[in-house]
Amino acid sequence: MNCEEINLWLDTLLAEIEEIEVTRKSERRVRVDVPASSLPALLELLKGKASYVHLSAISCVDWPDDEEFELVYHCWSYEAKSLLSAHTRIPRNSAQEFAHYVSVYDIYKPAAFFERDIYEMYGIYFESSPYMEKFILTEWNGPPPMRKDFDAEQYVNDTFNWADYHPQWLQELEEDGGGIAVRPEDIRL
Amino acid sequence: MRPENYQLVALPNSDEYELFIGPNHPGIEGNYAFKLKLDGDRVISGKADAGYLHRGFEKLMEGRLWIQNLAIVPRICVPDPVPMEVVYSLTVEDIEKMEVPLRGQWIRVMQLELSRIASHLFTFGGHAATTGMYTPSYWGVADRDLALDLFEELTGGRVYHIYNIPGGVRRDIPNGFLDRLSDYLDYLETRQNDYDNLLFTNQVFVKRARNVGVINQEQALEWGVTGPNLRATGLAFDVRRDDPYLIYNELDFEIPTQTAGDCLARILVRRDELFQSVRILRQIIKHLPSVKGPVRAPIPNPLAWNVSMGESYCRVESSKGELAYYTVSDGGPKPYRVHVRGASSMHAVQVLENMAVGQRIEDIAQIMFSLDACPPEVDR
Amino acid sequence: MSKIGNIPVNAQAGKKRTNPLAGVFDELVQFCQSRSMFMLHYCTGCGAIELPPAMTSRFDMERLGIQPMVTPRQADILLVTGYVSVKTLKRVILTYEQMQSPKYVIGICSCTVNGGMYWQSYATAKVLNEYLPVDVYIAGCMPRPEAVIEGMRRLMRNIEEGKGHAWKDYFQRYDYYLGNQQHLFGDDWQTPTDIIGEARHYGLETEQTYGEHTRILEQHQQPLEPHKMRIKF
Amino acid sequence: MSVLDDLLLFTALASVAIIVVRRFASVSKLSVIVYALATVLLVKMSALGYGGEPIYSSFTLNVLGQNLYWRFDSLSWFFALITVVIALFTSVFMSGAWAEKYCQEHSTEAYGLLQAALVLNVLSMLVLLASGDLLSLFIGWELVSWASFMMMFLNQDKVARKAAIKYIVYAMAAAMSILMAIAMTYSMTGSLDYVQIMQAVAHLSNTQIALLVTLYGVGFGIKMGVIPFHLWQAAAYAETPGPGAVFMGAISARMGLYALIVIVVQIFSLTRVAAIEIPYTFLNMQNILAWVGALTTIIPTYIALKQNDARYLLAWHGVGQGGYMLLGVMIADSIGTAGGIMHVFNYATYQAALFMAVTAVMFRTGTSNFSKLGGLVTQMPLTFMVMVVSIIGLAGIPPMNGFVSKWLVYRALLLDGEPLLFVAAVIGTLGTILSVYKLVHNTFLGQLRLEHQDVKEAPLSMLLPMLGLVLIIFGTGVMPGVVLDWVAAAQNAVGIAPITHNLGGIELAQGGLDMIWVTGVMFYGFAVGAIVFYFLGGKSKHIHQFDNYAGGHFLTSKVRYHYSNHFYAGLMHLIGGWYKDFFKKLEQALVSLVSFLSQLSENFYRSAQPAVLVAAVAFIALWFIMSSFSMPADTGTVAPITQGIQGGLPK
Repeated sequence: MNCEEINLWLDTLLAEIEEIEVTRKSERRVRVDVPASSLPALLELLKGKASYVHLSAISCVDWPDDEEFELVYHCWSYEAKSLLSAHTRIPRNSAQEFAHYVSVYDIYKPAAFFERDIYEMYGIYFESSPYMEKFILTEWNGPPPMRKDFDAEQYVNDTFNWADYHPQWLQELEEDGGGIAVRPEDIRL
Repeated sequence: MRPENYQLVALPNSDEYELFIGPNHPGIEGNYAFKLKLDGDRVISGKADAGYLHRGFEKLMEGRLWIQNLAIVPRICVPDPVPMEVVYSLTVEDIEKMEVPLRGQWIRVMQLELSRIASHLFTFGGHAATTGMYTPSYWGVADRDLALDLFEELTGGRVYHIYNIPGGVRRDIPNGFLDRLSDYLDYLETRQNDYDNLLFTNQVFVKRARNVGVINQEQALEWGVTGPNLRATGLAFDVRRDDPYLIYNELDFEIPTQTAGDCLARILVRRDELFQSVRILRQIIKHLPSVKGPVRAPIPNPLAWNVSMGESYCRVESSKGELAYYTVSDGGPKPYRVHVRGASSMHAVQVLENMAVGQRIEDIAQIMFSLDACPPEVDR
Repeated sequence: MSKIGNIPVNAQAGKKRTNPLAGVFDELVQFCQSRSMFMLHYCTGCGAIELPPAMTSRFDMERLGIQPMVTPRQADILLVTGYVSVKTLKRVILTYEQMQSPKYVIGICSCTVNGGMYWQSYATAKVLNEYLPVDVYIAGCMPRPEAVIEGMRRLMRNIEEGKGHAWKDYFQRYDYYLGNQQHLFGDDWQTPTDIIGEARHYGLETEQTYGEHTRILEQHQQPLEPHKMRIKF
Repeated sequence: MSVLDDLLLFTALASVAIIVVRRFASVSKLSVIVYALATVLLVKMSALGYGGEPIYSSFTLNVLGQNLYWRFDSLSWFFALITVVIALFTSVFMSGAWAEKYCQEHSTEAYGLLQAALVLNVLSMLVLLASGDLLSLFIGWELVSWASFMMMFLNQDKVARKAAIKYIVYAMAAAMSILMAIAMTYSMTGSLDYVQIMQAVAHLSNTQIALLVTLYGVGFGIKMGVIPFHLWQAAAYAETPGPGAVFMGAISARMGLYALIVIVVQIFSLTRVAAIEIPYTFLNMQNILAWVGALTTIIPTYIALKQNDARYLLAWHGVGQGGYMLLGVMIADSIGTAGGIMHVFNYATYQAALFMAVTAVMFRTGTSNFSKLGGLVTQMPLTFMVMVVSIIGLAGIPPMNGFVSKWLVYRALLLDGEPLLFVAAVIGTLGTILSVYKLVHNTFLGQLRLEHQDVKEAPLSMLLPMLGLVLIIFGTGVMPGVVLDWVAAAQNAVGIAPITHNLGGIELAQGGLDMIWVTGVMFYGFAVGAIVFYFLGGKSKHIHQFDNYAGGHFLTSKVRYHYSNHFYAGLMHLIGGWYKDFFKKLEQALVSLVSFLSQLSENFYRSAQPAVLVAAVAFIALWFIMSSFSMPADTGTVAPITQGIQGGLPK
């Protein structure tokens, strides 16, 4: 099978499955929207049957207005030369403290890194993922920092001081209306 | 964190002991830590410890304008910053459905390849230094500095350039730049023989690097290894050719591979890649004068630029491997979400941990450098 | 009290020496110190990438007597090369406290001055001066190798002229530094090095060495008595 | 009654006394007194140490028309002094706290037996050293063997017993070899007396001398543990109970060297040995012996590197250091021999001190396994100091005494034009330095363990002999002339030009050695350092063990950082394959061969099929007959069968 055949076959295969919405964005980019429950099955199918052996990344997007996290699994096929992004949404605030989802480590080994990263940054717990402990933020005690409701600037202004640098020449400049007119923390766009 | 108060506790009754490589250690690449559990000089297990370089880039980018972010993305990977700018620009262009003028694309590829040369030269030096050979590191840094001079002339910055913006590059190349670039390439080619004698065919180095840190193709695919490390196992995959971006499909270049998958194979792949980059740059020098036109597409007022809604996943081949950004825009002045898939995020953590097992203590640094791990890409 | 930058420094610390030869001896020592500087370059951030060019053949820092050193015990200068994330800052402080006096800190890159372009990052410390006494800042993002060397030469001049006293400030105003550290790391922050004991050892303790923060430290700190050589039958 | 009579009789009586009172606690004090008095008796003979005439025992025996007699010359006195002094230190060492603990753990009986074994060892060694002819030498030799065996067999551990059995097998082989050599010497020269043999040697052929030297060399070499007979010694000595190991490790194996000096150097003389060319090589017999010494220096030392138990490491070292002595003695000039003989003294002092230090560590911690030790320097600083001084001696670094003897050996090799042997000796020293570093690092430096937190310094009764030995090590290092006097006398006694020396060292035309100067310069350097760091600077500060730099990591006491297992794994990775188990396999092959042959003969006799036996006998007989019958066939005539049978069968 060459690339086009695989792609054609995949398109027809995915079109048959219900609940899945396939959008071919370009020659090498496919977007698939899939419900959270059937994502592992889809990935299994992609890896096992459609040569999508490389998990390029798992991205997480926080949608607080929808009360949802969006997880995007980017898979690449070395044979079809096509990148498939599987989008799924999971509820943001489940009963537990952390949102929960299942790990795809047993399908894609690289998932372990991304899942740990998402666990740290967004607080989504991936069941049966091998390394569900802190990695980058081992010494961070605050909330998962990448969530939209964590205001980093507020935290920074509360936690850190700024060096007060006002030498004579700068004061003179400022009197003339120049210099650092706006302090960094005052810039809000 | 509170360190222990050092009240002695009973130690487990085994001969294993622990060794910390890093975060500040001559045998580690950057500010990164690797905890080893050893018996004698054999590694029983290794545990990567990252986060020393964490700045929360993804959070920072959500708080800044689209155009402001260009200034911080190159900081994610210091030795090879250009792909970061380019791939960020690519995602924005993809969301905005912008067409980059042809001349802008050519100039971007020129930077990308020059940056690859600089990065590989740096890596050779680091890798050789882990085996106790310091001359290659002196040479590599010196020859890389010449590339940095070219960058300085082109962009104004030695290390961080901020030359690419969504829609193209900031300005056209200076007069006579291509000649000086050509001179540099000539110089590099005259150095090829010296480098071979000094490092790549030097038996001292070859004996040290051969059959160390072997990873076969199957494992590499399973663990998501990309870039030169994957090519060193025999799979000729390169994003530049297989998922082409910019004008790479118009260029004539080869994808060097090795089959052994050990430290030596990895450095040899990089060596061949360096001279493939020279070959690409030669084509650019030949073609660029004939590509006329603007170097960037017009963009709206960058300080009040609301990029239209959408999302894009773009990837490029950086010197470390596959580098990808996932950018989401909600139509606002700032990105809604940018996810950086660092090129070394796989081989600097999981692959390294797996490869360290059973190796000898003196090879750990070499393995890490041969994988060309870039810790800031992991930490972001 | 004079001032180096914002750091109040007690330049007259230590005993006044009356011996007429002492001045000559001190100058000789200062000259020698300024000409053999071993730097521990902690690659905290991006700035580290400009150190290899500065150290190798093109810019060649070694001709000035500046050499890299691998452990803090033998090093004179701590180079903090770039932004310091909170996790790294703990290690930087640990490293600094393990260095032997006289010791100097050079902050490279804008990030060490005032947070630099990561000013709104939740993970990086902003003003290095709050946590460690910094002798020389080299601003820029990133400073070129020439700038690094110029900063080094500034430090060498300071040492030669007997102005490099920032390290004494850490002992003299330990409570201030410890307070900032505790503010960032939490009250149970503690390094293995006994700074107060060292301040007493060097004769550098002042009333500002102690304070509320050192009391917090003492509350939870169990005494870190080194194993003493003892002959007990 | 001569002084020698007094000494031998006194020691014999003391042995009996110690054996009698072995169940009582007073045995330890008695033995100290015994060795002290024996030392006094030796001091009374000290004229021997300065070139006095040999002292003869008035007790003689007449066997086979040969006069068996005992005498002490300068060489014997030198060895006897070492033996008795080491025994004195050992007995002090084992008298106090060690005795109590040993009695608690085992029994008073076992302790008494250890004392008895020690005194019997001393007695038998004195008898051996006093021997005046080959037969008395052999008697002494056997006594030493069995006394050593008794000492080794005291440890009821399985490994120790096995090592002891292995030793006695080796010792029996050595005895057979020596007995055979003695018998051949007697048949060739018609005498057993040293002086008469010496005169007769001139008439012997080179082949005869070569044969005799080989047999004696094998016999005495086994006791010394030279290559390839080095396998038995380390385990046997290491497993001997603490003070036993001190004594055995320090001096026991040197009896082989003594006998070798007497036979090969004194009687056959090295010039004669050197005249024996080995066919098809550039070497002569003396070179062979020197190379055996050099290899003995290297191989066991590098085996010592691999040991993970302090006692084994030291015991393997003992084997290696024997190589230096043999090498020095075999150079055959006055410098080399002096180095070799002096090394016996130096080695005995620091090896005893090292074994004592290790025993003290074992006494306090209960283990000598490197993986379970570490960081004891703060707990046992004096023992640490003893070990450091001793390993400085062992590694041959000034100002300790080991430096002087090794310097002499090196110097002789250089002056003699033996670059290869010199390199070999240097390689051996390199291994020594590496492995003593391992010893001191893994025991005293590094991470202190919880169970050793309350370990105390070794008790005074154990510490005093250690410190005494340290004083000797340092004193004879600064003033090697004291020992060199005795060495020169011993050289004189065996017929080698004595070394020219003074109190500080050696005088040579091509640049001598003055240890007083060397030490003075060293201490001058130390003094400058001390002034700068302690008096002028005064800024040193003690810090906690975990206030240590680990790449910027915070250390905790929960994790083990102490690298002790496979300490030289990198080195072993490089060179380990070269000599791994070669001799062990050789030994095993020999054992298999012997057991195969014995099995064969056993089966032959005990075979359940007499018919097969008869058939086999008949076959052999027939074959024998046929072979003798076919002999005349060469002449071309066919002899009648009957004639052949008549000719072949005994009448």
